[in-house]
This record gives sequence, C-alpha cells and structure tokens, in this order.
Amino acid sequence: MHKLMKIHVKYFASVRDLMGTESKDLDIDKSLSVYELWKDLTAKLNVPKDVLIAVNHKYVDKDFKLNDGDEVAYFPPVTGG
Amino acid sequence: MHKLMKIHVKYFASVRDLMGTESKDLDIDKSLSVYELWKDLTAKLNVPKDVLIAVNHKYVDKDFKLNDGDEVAYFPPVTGG
Amino acid sequence: MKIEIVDERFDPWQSLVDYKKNDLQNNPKIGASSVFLGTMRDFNEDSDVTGMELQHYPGMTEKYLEDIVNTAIKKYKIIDGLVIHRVGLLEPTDPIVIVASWSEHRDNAFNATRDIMESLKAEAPFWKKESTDKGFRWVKPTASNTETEDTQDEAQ
Amino acid sequence: MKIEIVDERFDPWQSLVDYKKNDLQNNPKIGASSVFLGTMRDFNEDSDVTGMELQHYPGMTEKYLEDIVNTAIKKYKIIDGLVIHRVGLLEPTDPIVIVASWSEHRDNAFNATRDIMESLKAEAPFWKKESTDKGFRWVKPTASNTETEDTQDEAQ
Repeated sequence: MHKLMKIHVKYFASVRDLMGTESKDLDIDKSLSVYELWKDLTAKLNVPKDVLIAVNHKYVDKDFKLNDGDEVAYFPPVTGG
Repeated sequence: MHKLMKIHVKYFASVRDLMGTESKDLDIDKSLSVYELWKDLTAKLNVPKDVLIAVNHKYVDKDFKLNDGDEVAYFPPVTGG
Repeated sequence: MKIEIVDERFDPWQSLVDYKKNDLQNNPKIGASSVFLGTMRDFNEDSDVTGMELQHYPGMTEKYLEDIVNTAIKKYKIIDGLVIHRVGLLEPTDPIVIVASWSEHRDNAFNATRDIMESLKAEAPFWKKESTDKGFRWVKPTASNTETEDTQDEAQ
Repeated sequence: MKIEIVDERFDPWQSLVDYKKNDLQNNPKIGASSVFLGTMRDFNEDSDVTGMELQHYPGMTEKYLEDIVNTAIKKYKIIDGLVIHRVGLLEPTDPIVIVASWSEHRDNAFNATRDIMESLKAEAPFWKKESTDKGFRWVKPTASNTETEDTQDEAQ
C-alpha cells in the first residue's frame, strides 16, 4: 500500500483560463511525472507544446517526477517587462 | 596688396597650458592652412600628432585653409563623459 | 540589491533615489549607472490598447529576478542592481519595470542592465493581458522573446 | 531634445523628471526609456582622485552634442533624447553626464543611449583635469576612446 503524496497545482494566465481555476490540491498514490499529472488533470490531453512547467519555483522538463509536498505550476510563455 | 584676414585663435586643456593663453586675435596677410598658422604661432614647431584642430566649431584636417573671420581652435584629444 | 513587485502605480525615478539614499548615492567607486524603464504603450501591433492586467507567480517571480540580478553582478562585476516590476491593472503610460545597474565603468553597467532586461523577458513568470479595441487577449511572446518588445498579431 | 551644459552640481533624476514634465511623461507611444549616468569616482588607474576640473569649448560642445543626438534620433527612430553635461570644478560622486533616450521599443532606446555616450566620449570637446595624490594631470583618452571609461597611466 502506497503512502499518499500531497501535490499542490497552480495555473497561470491562459492556462488558468483553460482550466477554470487558479489552483488545486491533490493526493496521488503513485509517483507521476509532471506530464502524467497534466493528463490526469485534463481528461488525458497532451501538454500543449508551449506550456511551461515549474516545480517548487524552478523550471522542469515534462519527465520530472513529483515528490510529496511539491508545488507544480503550468503556464504559457512569459511576457513580462 | 593683400587684404588682411582676421583670425581668432583658441586653445584648450594641455594646449592652453603649453601656449600660456586662452585665445589670440590675429591679422594675417596671406591665406594659411591651420597647420601653417600653428607654425607661425609656435616658433616653427610642428603640430603635435595628437593635437586636434577645429575651424568654426567643426573638426578639420591640418591642410584646411583659413578664411577671413574664422575661429580656429587647437586642443588635445577629448575626454568628457 | 533590491527586487520588488508592486501592485500600484509607482514613480520609477523616486524609487531609484529612495533606494540610492541607503548607500549608493555617495559611493565614490561608482562611475556608471545604467537605467532602463519600460512603460505601457497605448498600442501593440495592429490594435489600440486601453488597459492591461499583469499577472505573476508570487515566489517564483522574485526568485528568478534575484537569480537574474545575481548572475549580472557576477558576470559584469557590477556593484549593485535593482528591479522593480509592476503587477495588477495598468493604464497606458504606467511604469511597468525599472532596472538599474551600478558599476565602476560604463561597459559593465550598460551590459548588465541589458542582460537583466533580456533575462527578465525570457524567464521571469509575468503575463500580460491586454484590453484592446478588439477585446481582451493574452500577449504572446515574440519568437525568441529576447529580441524585441513583445508583440503579437492574433488574439489568444 | 534637451542639450545642456551646467557649471554647478545637478540632480540628474530631478532634471529628467523636470524635462519629461513638458510632454514625454504622458506620451503613450513611449514603451522604453534608457538612461545613463556618469558620476565622478575617487580613483582612476593607479591614483586617488580628490577633485576634477572639466573644461569645454562653448559653442562647439553644444553643436556636437546636438549633432550626436540628432544622429541617434534618425538612426534608431527614437522619440526624443537628452544630454546634460557638467563642467567646472567637480568632487567625487558628482554627476558628470546624464544621457536619456525614449522610444517605442527597448532595442532602440538601449542602442541610442549607448551610441550617444560613445560619440560624446569620442567627439564632444570636453577635457578632464584630475587632482590626485600625485598632483594635477590632464586625463588622457584610452586608445580608441570608445571602448571603456577613460583611464590613464601617466601624468601629462
């Protein structure tokens, strides 16, 4: 029996509009990559090519494996400044 | 018989120190280049390699011929900013 | 170093003077200060822009801005750096971002401020949503997002 | 455009704000402002510097500064430019020069301010005489006079 992992998910900008929410707290029972988590969250959609992913405030690639307590964020390319 | 030409001469920075004066008004009786004028003003010294010359507020080369009423300036390389 | 996210209109020059009062104002080792100010225009590509919402990722944004300024401090041996970035609802002519670098020589100050701006545009998690005569749209980055101001030619 | 030679200590940021009040402050076509400030250091190469005299060529200096800014306005399509340059007797930390460029996009503002500074250093008739722990000396330009801050290694 697996220990549940707590994951905090955030969305920004157009991804937030798409998801219809700012954030979500999840308990997952097996280790997932950030890509696999996105599929679980979206009725199995692929991660759009230009969506960026950060875990604990650092950019990661789509194979990055989540750990208990991680904060993962999905957002479009940045346009500040 | 030549008409006299009035020439106003200015010196700046280390050239001013060398010449011991800020400016000088001259009447010359034949057309001179700025180089020839320098020789007349300095007991026949050549113009030092790094001395810049301006006539009426524009840089000129050493063969530039003076005209009546011109203001000629001799100075070292600029170091502003 | 100063990194600040502000959610109301700010006075960039006053912010600079206030920060320098701490220490930099009278630092005789500084020969060069390079400052960049980005302000909101009332147009972008083909449209008039009447307002803008600037979203950011609290926590991650500050972390990246700090990293960017620290990288410039090391690379160009600058004495200090500052970034103040606006978020929230903006109107045309509002300051968006001010970046400043202080150094002994001008090359380093110029290059540091430029690098900080380019890295900020490429990495710092901010997103602009414009209110235009054609409706709201998220601003899309340019191809490299490091060559020119953000521009876009279609709504998203 | 503003070109000014001042013979007393000036406040660069206040000068900028005062100038912008005319018109630029609320110009929604401006997206980018690039500002460079040169200040007097208390050292140069191998020596402590306690004071400086800045001489210029009244008339020719203003003409060259105007030409330099006009060239940048045309080359980079900047909306406006400003140069204020100090002359007379200076102390360490005194502002020497402020250059500003305003444009739609940041590339143009950055490049214009940089070009104006390099041209000013190469062409505008100003001369610095430093008072150092080893006596007075006229500052010599660097080889190209366009690559780095003025430095020198011998008295003149």
